[in-house]
Amino acid sequence: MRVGVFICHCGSNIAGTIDVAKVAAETRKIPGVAFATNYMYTCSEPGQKEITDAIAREHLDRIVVAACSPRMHENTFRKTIEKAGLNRYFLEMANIREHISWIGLDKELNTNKAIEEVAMAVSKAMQDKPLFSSSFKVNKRVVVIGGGVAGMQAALDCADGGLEVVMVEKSPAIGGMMARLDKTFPTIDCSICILGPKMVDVAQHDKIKLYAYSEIEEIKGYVGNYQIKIRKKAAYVDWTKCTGCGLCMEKCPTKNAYDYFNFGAAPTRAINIPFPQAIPKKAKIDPKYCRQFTKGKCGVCAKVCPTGAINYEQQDEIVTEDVGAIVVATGYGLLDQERLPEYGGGRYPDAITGIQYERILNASGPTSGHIIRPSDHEEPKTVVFVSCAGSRDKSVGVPYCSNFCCMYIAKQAILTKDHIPDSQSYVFYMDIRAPGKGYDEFTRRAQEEYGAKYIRGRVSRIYPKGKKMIVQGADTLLGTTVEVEADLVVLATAAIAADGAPQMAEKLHISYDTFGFYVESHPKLRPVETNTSGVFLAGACQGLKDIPASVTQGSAAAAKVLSLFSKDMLESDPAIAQVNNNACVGCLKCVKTCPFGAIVEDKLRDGRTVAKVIETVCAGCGVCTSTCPCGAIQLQHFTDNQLLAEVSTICQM
Amino acid sequence: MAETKYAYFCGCSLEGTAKEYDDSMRVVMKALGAELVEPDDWSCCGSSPAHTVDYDLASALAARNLAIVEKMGLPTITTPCPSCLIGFKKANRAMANEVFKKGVNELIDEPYNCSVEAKSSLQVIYEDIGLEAIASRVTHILPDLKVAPYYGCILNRPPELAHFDDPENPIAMDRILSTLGVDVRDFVFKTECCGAAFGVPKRKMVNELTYKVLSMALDAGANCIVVACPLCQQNLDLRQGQVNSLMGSNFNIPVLYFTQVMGLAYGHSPKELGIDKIFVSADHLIGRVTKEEYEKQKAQEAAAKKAPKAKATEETKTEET
Amino acid sequence: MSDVAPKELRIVGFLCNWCSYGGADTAGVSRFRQPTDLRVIRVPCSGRVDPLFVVRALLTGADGVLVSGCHPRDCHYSDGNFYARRRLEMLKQLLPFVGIDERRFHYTWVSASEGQKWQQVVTNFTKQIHELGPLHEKKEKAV
Amino acid sequence: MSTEKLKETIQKVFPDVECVICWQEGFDKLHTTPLFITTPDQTEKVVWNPLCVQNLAAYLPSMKGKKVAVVVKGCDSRTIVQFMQEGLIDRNNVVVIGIPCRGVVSVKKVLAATGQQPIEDVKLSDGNIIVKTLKGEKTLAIADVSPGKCKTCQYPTPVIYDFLVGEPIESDKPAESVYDDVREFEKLSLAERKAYFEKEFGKCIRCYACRNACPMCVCQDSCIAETRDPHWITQKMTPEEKMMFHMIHSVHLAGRCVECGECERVCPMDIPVAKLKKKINSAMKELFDYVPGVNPEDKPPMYTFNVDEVKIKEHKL
Repeated sequence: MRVGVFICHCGSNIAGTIDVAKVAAETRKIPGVAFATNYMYTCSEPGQKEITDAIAREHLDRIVVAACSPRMHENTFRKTIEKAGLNRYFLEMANIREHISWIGLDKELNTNKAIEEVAMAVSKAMQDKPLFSSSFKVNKRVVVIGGGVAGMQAALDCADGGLEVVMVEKSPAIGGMMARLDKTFPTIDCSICILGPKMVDVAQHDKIKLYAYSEIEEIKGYVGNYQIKIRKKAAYVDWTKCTGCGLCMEKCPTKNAYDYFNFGAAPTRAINIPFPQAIPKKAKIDPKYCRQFTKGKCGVCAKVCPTGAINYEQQDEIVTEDVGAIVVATGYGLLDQERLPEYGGGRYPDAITGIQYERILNASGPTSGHIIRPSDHEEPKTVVFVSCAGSRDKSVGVPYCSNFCCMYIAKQAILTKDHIPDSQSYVFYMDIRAPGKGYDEFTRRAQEEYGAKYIRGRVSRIYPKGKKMIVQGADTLLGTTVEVEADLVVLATAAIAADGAPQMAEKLHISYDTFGFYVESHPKLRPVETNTSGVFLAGACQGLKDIPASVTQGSAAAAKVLSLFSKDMLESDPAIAQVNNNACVGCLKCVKTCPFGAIVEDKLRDGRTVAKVIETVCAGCGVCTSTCPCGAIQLQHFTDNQLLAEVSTICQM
Repeated sequence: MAETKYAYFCGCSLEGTAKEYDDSMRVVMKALGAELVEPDDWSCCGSSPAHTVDYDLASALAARNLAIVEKMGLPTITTPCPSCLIGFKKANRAMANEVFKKGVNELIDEPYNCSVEAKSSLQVIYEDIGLEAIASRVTHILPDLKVAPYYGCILNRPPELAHFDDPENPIAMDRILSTLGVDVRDFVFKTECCGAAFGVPKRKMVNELTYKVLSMALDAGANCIVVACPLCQQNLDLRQGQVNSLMGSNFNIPVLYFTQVMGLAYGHSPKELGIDKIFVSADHLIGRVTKEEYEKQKAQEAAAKKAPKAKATEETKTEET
Repeated sequence: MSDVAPKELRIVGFLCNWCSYGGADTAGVSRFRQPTDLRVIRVPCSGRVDPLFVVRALLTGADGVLVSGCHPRDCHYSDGNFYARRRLEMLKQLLPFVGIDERRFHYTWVSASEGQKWQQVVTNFTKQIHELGPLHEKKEKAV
Repeated sequence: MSTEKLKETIQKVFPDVECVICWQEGFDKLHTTPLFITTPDQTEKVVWNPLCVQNLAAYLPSMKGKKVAVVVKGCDSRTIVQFMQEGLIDRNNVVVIGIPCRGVVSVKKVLAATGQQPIEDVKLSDGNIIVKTLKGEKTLAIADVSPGKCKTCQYPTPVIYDFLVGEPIESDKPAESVYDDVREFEKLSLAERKAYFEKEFGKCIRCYACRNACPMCVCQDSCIAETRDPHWITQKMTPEEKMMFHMIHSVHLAGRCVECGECERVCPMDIPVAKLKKKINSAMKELFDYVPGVNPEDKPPMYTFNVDEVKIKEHKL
């Protein structure tokens, strides 16, 4: 066996704290190593040529590249050696950058560690077996989870690209957060006016199948062939009959139901259609409030419904959709006011959240666009906006910036002046974060044209005094404490991960960070992919972002899906479990432990029972290999012998 | 509730200016079946000027007392004084660091092994004893009291040290008092600084701060303030005259300890509870009726309201028979 | 390597590709300084780690072994780390029985985003192993 | 004497089984060996007494597919239950003839007590065993020469059977004392434990008798102690490799060892082979409240999991 080793300087990233020449020299002493060199940028084109040339010149049959993380460049170099005629699985990488040069300063120790990591890689490489991927058919349908603006964009782009799209939306209507907004910054464009048409497109597109008021129950399968169980929640209204006339809503005697669409800015009816432009425009009953469910008698809506659509006995329904890819666009949630006791924790009716204010501003909102304070329905003259209500505050567990509050506060300040010319807005801020096209100018307009008074400092306490709300805070520019007597206080409550985000991630087998936002496969270069192939991210579920950014990501995700589906067949990863029939004793413990049910019992001609791996289903986790007592089932490329080789290399050195 | 035993550290204030807090605390704890054992030869808790000038000394002072309790074999030390409490908690936390611990232990005769937990007496009553037990002892109702519970600045803060109640909107006293049947007002200045700490150097500021707290209490519709801290009590009570003269107000609002109110509800005499020791008299507010009477009155009022309805139901009954 | 031998001890780490290996990468990208003793073996999933690898390492020269996977419920292969948790816990209890200090073996969960946590794990575990000292008397090795 | 009852039962199970596995007298009076009978008339050779130590259930997996009857003591019956849990036998093809047992005799202990002399005769009478050798007769209380497993036996009556020979009997040993020896051993210091096993396993000649006798060692010829692919262990006779072999054996039996004691019975070097497995079993009881070979419905703990493990707490550094 002739192993070739290529040690990368990565400029000074590696060479700065590792003596790469010494590593190469030491590596040459390892039995089996036929060639070892170090090169400035191994991933560069000349760097890769160096490898292909060496393979030909030195007749190398196994390659070790000591460079950055295999999570970064393994594929790059696999392609390289394949070009040179080697099996792509004859490559091993030693991660001497992320795991050595970047975390230690002691050059001597680093160099020594590098030498050993290379030796490990060599010992594993010598155990590498050629692997050949088989190809399988792709189901060219995509499911989009979440019907917000990001999800809709992804769905529309995929559908226009000719794909069948299944959209699953948790709430009764699509549109997400954007549908709730009155205007959008920095153009003061009417939000629903620009979103409405998109919503209609989604509803009417013959390639988009919409499941509203539905949730993901279970996800099975793998890229190209996912089976998705969808729970259609009972609306207690037969949507095939409901015309959305709204008569039931008018007549419903229960007027105190919580309005999820308006974030409780005002109560709604127990049976309701979330908003006038709702798509689908169908009524649903909230059994938490409906008298038919709480008291067991009422039935008004059933009486008045002209099409007899009401059905109190309706049950959840489970449907299954087969798709080849998944776009996750589950959006974000908002911090509960209760978490901000110093701001009243939701006890004071006149300290409301930004989104509630948005609904109040909105012509189709609970106050038909008239700004009035919830407590006494009077028009507020002094409105105080508190940015970072929870954001950038470790004590409430939100150390990060919520991204869009600075901008929508400026917008709301402007709108307030528009609605009530003789009003005065105050904005408490930490820093104004307006790094977008036309954004900073916008926040300036709020101050200069619309006279919003910006006070740099945090608010320490908000409390009612008579009819006023007293906002107590600091002005860090003047270095004094300030108190503002307000009629209405608007809190830019921190944006957080959508509730149930972790559970969704677990269904999808993608990772999420400590705050519940989904982790992309590379923060810079693979921002919409996840580490689970076939699952893509769009919008705020990956990290808080405003509308244009969400739309962009929606399209990006769609592009990824389209390119994935540009081939009819996908190549399977051959690094999967393989059974050695001679060694297998048929105890079938592997069948018990396989997380994917990828192993089945098989009878050989001689009547012996053995385990058999279903190649397309096996995901390559290796649980079976560590279950099998006799090592008969081996996860290819991570076989016992390969790992043992690494272990003994470390332990013997 | 089972008999429980606590090391009880009253601290210097409760031996002097806040004697009535100590008295009422002991009375109430006794009534609630909690045994308080005073450590022999206890000394300054360290929250005194010590903690502003010398961290090791402050911790040593606290540790000395904790060490005594440790030796007594009691797991918990309780103190009514939030200042002492923070002193102990700080010491415990700082001494988690072995190096620091060693340094401190060198300063005191008996080494301290950080096995004693410090709890405010309020926490003991609220959490260990619990509202149920608190309610069960009530014999009298105080119908005239409208209280604004004032927690002060350090009883629940900093949260990572205090580990008790909500740092911004604490409710322990609110719940206890309403359990006694007292009318508790929603008081937003519960934790607002009353300035006591600056009583000497910054009189003007203190007066403004105190003024705010007092007026906010009145705005809340309260006719008295209930506290759990000797310094708060002293400041809010004694300073009213001064505030009035400087701010042109005319406050005359009694400031009671929550234990005094509890004592009254448990039927103890104002004398035992040292009600006479506070400056702004509360005598006009502490009229009491026995629980039974009170319930009778309530029942009658209710009956008066229900009367006609009741008749109706009677009729239907007769029909049935 | 005799010149560094006294400074370093042998620590073997089994890291799952999707979470902990990524976490270690994140730590590297963020330049979180760590001791150099650890040698990393990349496995697809903590469920791939046969307890016997740990035993093998400890018997043949390792002074400490670290296994790290995705947080429970967040396994890339959905259940792998659930099996790992049981197997490794079993081993954790068995080792001291045969006279191997259980502190020489640690298993934990670090996600791809937890670079900081990874730094702490490596630093603290290395510290722990150094406190315990070498498990094997240094044999003469020809390099 | 229940031997007669046993014979009757065995005759009963014919003809619907192909074979009955039971005991017969061995090369001397002290030893018994397995007897496989295929017709009712062969029953006269059958014996049942405290010398019937061997766990006959161990033969079942190798006879999978055949309809067989097997005679088991309480301890042996756990093997059958474990086989069922792991799907290694087809219960419908096995007729279990259970025999309540008050404890058996450890041949090793008897030979030790009689100075390793050739056995001329053995008599068994009310709880005693009288052994005749050239050096004369010696009477030993069976309780004194019974193997360790009998001293804490919780299942004197088989946990599973189709026929029971004799009346069921209750265990008179306290359940909580089963793992006393484990706890006792754990009182030793790490160093002492290390030394102990270095000494004991140091004696190992890697004959694999313990493995071959173990009813749960399913791998048979594929045992990784002897394969190169995977190459877990070399053939070197070093302490490390010996230790490695016994760790492999124990880890592979984690949550599966039914404590039948065969491994120790057959060990030519008197190594306490079962000690590690017993430790793991105590851990399994502790962590998952699992006892191997008791309830056919149970799942072996290493082949299943709970999303929230109540007893497994995260380890801090």
